[in-house]
Amino acid sequence: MDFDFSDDQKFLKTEARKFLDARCGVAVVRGVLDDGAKAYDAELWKAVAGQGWLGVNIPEAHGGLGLGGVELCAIAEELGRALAPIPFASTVYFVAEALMLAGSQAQKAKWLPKIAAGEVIGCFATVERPGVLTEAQVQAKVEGGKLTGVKLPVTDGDIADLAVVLAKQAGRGSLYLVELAGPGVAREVLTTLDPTRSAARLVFTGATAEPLGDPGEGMSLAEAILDRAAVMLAFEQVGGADRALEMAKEYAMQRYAFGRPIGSYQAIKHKLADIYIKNELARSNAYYGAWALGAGGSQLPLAAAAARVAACEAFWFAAKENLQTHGGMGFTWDVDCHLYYRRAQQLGLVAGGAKAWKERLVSQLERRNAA
Amino acid sequence: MDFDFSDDQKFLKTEARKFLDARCGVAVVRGVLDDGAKAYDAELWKAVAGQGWLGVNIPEAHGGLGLGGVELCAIAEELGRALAPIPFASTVYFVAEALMLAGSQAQKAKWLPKIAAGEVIGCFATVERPGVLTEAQVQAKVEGGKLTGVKLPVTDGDIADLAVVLAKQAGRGSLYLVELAGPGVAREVLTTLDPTRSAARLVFTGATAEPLGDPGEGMSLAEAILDRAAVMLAFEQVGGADRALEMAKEYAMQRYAFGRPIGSYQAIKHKLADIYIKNELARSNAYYGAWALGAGGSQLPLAAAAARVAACEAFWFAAKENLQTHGGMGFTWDVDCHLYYRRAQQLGLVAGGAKAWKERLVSQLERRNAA
Amino acid sequence: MDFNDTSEEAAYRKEVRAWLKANAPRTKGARDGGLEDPVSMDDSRAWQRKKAEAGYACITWPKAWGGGGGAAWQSVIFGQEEAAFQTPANPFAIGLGMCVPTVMTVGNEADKQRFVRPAVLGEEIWCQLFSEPSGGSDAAAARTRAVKDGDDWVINGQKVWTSGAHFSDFGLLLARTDPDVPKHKGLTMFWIDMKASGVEVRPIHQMSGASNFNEVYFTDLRVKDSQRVGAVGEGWRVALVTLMNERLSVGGGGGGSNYRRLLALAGDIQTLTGLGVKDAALREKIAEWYVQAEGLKYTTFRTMTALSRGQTPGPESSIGKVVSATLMQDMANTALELEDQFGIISDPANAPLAGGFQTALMNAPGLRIAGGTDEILRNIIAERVLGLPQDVRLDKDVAFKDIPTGR
Amino acid sequence: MDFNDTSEEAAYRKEVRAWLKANAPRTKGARDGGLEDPVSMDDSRAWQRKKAEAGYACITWPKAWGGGGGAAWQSVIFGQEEAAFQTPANPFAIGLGMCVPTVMTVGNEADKQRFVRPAVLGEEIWCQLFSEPSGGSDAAAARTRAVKDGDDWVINGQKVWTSGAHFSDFGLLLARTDPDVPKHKGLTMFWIDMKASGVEVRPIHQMSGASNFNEVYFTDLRVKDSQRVGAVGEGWRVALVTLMNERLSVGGGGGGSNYRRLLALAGDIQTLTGLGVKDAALREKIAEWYVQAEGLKYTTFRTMTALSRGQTPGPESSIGKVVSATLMQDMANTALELEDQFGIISDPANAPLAGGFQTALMNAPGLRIAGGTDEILRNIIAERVLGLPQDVRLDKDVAFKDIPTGR
Repeated sequence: MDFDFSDDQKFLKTEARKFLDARCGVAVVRGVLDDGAKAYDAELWKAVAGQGWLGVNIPEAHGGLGLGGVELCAIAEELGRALAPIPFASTVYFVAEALMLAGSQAQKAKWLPKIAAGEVIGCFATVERPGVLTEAQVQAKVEGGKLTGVKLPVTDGDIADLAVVLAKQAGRGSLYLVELAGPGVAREVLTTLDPTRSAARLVFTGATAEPLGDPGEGMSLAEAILDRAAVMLAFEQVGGADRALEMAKEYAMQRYAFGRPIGSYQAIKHKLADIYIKNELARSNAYYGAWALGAGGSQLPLAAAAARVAACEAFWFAAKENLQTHGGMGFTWDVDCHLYYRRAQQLGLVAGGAKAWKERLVSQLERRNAA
Repeated sequence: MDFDFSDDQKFLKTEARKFLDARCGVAVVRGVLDDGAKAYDAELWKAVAGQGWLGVNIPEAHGGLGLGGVELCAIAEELGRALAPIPFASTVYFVAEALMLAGSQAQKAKWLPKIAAGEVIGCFATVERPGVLTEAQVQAKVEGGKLTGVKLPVTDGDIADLAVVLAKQAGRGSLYLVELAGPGVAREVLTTLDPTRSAARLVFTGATAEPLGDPGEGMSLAEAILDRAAVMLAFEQVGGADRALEMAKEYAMQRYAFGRPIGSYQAIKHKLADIYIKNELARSNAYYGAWALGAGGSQLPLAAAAARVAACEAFWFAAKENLQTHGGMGFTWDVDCHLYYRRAQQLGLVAGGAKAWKERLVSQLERRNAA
Repeated sequence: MDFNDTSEEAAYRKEVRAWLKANAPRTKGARDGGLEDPVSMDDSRAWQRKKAEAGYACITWPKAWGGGGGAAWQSVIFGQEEAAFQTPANPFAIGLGMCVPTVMTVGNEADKQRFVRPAVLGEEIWCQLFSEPSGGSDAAAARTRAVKDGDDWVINGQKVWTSGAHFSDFGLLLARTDPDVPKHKGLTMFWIDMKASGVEVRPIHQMSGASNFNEVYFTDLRVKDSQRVGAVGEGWRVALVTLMNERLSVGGGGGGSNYRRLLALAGDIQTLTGLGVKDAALREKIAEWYVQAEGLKYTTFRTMTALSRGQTPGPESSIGKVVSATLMQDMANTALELEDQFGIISDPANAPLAGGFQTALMNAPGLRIAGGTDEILRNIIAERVLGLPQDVRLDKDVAFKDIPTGR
Repeated sequence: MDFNDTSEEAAYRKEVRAWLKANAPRTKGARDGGLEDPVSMDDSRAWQRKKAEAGYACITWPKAWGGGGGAAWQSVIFGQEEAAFQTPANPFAIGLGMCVPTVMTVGNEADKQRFVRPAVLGEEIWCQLFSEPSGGSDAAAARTRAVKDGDDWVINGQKVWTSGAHFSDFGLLLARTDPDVPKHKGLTMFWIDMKASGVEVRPIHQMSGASNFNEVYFTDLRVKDSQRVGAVGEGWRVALVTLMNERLSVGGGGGGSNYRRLLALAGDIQTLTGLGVKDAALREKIAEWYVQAEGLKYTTFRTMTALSRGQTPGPESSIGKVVSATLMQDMANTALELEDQFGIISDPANAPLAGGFQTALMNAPGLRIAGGTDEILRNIIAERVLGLPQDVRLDKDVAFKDIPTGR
């Protein structure tokens, strides 16, 4: 039994926090929020690449540090806490993991070193319309190696170099690698609830598409990628939720009403206790997800669903009740509460909403019980 | 717009409260709770009959007062508040209403005067197994005027003289009147969560059954009866929820902790405010149900569902949080909190649980939107 | 229990409906335009004057003051009927709902003569200057100082959360005239000219992008002693008159977020197990929200019934905002979960139902706070409706300047 | 992140499992029998002695006192393994978990020599006499009086919520020795002989029908000054030692109510739209409860990891009961709603799953209250874990007899 980060992992996490405290203060986040033309903070992205974080879970043979999924989770928690406005999740949790899961040797050799070095930004393009991702939803198709169709929203689709796209070939969902600088690709930036993370509509009109993984396996590969990403995103959510609780606590200690700190009133105390409870439940479920990620066994789908359901609930609750604790200041633009409120939605939706994950969780539970 | 009880109805309600304060104190309720052999309080039942309440909504031609459904609702609220341990709902909301809805002139003439006079106790026997009442669930059947089958739980089935039974004839659900004193009827008392209201298993082995309403219309008649009963039960629930709130408030004012009344702490204040909010929402929905009852139009199914959903939520919440407000005393046998906790479950289940009524509500909403 | 109008009500409703049909500028501007829309100000003034001249503005006020000389139930019926028409934004609500009634109750004869009629006619607009940065839920903690200087008072300080300050002509200002006595005793009320030098209005940028509120700064603002509303030191009692009116006027309102729209959305969206509208989890939530929303609606009918019967409405009207604000936030969040990844898109051109649920999600936090937070409203229900004892107060019997502020 | 045992843990677990296999009385009595079952008392004592002799009772206590001389992680592993066997009810938990450790920390040498070993061996049972009718959540409000009379103390008063009082040999009693000083300063701790005259035990009839608790009355109970545990007036500090141990030992436990049983129930029951187990509303609730229940389980693994690493567990262990009690109540209510009309039947012979959810519904209110109410536990999390300021206290700097009690 060793159910916590190891000392080395804790050191990595502490260093990551120091680094982000210095390089990713709220001014950096607001720099992206307030500048409509700025999709991410390029300087931070470069610095993060310089730290080697993009390759934490990429084998050394492919230019990464080869540390592992748990180390990536440790970093994810800190990125979530800092609301880092960079395409980390798209590039690392989705595209790099997709390549490691399904890529050919040649594909891995071509792309992973570039990802680890920060030379390539990735995006994961699956959905096309409102509602959960199902194979039936997919209209995009590939014929003769050319992709036609529309994907939205695609997180970081406006800035990505490389997309993993779910499309149909001969009626069966398959994954493809598409270089977005090539011909037959048009992009349009979307207005979203969280301007600190960009999203786009991608329109493909005969773009060159290279199969990733076995044809016809696209949907199950996409689900496997989502399982892995869900765990890493859960750590980002836990990090964000923890910071929201800290903000609420700091404000409740220094804000006075009727002659005493609002943190001495039970309405605020119990609200913050409830945030704490949800955060700890989310953290414990995320830890289990991290273990399942490393253990590589059949536990992952259930563990990932539990991590995601708990994390979505925790961050949303922490974000909205932190804002509420701030009272009138909370809903002003200048106070940071809404940054967490926005990011809670972004992280809560980017790998599919909690509602769908609850259904996935119970399906997995039934499968386990039947086994 | 006149969305409240009228002055006459308020007078009736005030008189009912006075009467029940005098005749149905908690000692009467506990008399039934503590005596396993006592299914109801026969003395109170007689007194209630003497008040004419059993016939409030029965036409004068059939021995009732012919006042109306709203007047019955006013009395129901007071009965719920007093936790009256009598077979009022079974006899009046279910059987008398069933007779008025579907009975032949002869059936009405035979039974309604006896019900109004308190000479006959009724029961409504529909379900046979766990889960919602559906036509498919019904195994009981009538052949050649003889009923065979098992019904449970049947509220007041152990003490009733007359049952309205849902059974199948030629595969189609139909309602029947069955005199329980006749041959072919066996009864067994069931242990339930609320011993202040009795319930039984009824076993029919060739009991004489007389059709009530058109054959094959049993299921839709049962639903129409449930709609009417749901509104009246909602008033019982609102009455119970109001009393639970009062109990919580009284205790919170007189109980001191750490040198001041617990009612001065926000945890208790906000809990009681939440009970109040739910109670008022339930009351408003119940009023609308009472209006729909009288208006007799197509609004009733939706109005009844809304009244029931709001009332189930309000009474359950008030009952459990009143108990919680009482702390350690709350879960002792000697303090009355558990009487309301039990009755909240009894009323919340007797006409089917809130879950099923939520589905009925939305179905009705869709029907209305489509119209 | 009757939803139908009495004959008297029906007659009034018929008259109102006919008048509205003939007079309401139904093609101009949307009712949802918001206070800050400058384009509609002329339309707003014109509509207000038209109503006033017909006796439909301030229906319950005496005719002598420009009102309609009518009953409360008439006011409710007019409001119901007017809601069916597209009318301009209403920038007069705070003045006519709170400030001017305070002047009418507490002010001197000259002020009443001067201010009431122009306000009814829509010629002059008022704002309410109570809240301060350090005060929050505690309006009596006002620190804005008014210091006597000869016959005048000199005012310095800052107010916040002031709706409509940028287009208001006058403001009702709560100021501290004596910091050496307990909090509630050292306050005095004034009316001020919002266009005077010494008054600076700065809009507050909200998280939703809108600016419905302002900060207002006072720098050596000089007001005459005749601008005092009520006696020196009586400011809190005067404020209570204003706030009492506020509680009656703050309504519910779910914005772009209601169960009908959610049903419509769910009819178009797939879940993992089928069409959204067939999903039991969503259906149960819709049922729960339906009984809340309808419960609030029927509760206002109970209030209206009390008014029609000439009674004072019961405390049940206090539950509106605390229910509807959370309902709006929960429903919006559920709608976005149903939209799944697509839910993040807020652009009306791409988002389902023109992004109504996304807008609701961003507006809901403000609704849970403005006009009394969820927590303060529950305190009010517990104390004023249920009669539970006040929390321990450390700010009651000490000089205002000695109340702990944490600074 | 590793769920697997270290080699050291694995070795210990193997040893424990072998010993349990050879020694656990697996066919006797159900573990759920409850404290009050007199039939199992002999079995309980025998099992405790067997464990003590093998070093598996009080594993972390020194061998010199009859303990196992082991580490905290060994204690956790033994508990996990023992849970897999059918062992007799454990009436020693309160004594060994709270009372005797207090004697070991605060008591005099003679008391330690006298009491520790017999308690470890299961020969003597202890109960804790802190709560009083007027005290509730406030243990320091004890009114039971101890008055000095020569070399003795004479005790009068009443305790309540005393688990196991009727079969206990000794009790740890918190009494007021000075009502003229502030609340926390006038208390003194004693051990008492529960069989002495002057002690009367009356069972409390709970709403569930069970009697897990007692009232204990003291009438001129005479105890020697040598029965004092700690100094006169130091009772609250001694009580804190006991309560600290209580917080570590109060666990979660959902009883007959868990998501596996709910899934099983739902597989047998029809809703209006199909089989219960296919109902999205129920499935989403199961998912939410699953992450709560698993979250609590993994949180205990985090605690165990800290113990294994020789660290002090973090504050996360404080969330157990507040989550599990409400979970139990909500789940039971949902199960009954699913059973619909049938849900009212509580008779195990007729109710689905032997009425487990009905039992849970009646036990849940007690779980939300006993050992700290939901409200008190949230206070504790807010103050001790998050460091938020205490509420205003009116009972701190006044003589105990002058604290308002409302009487």
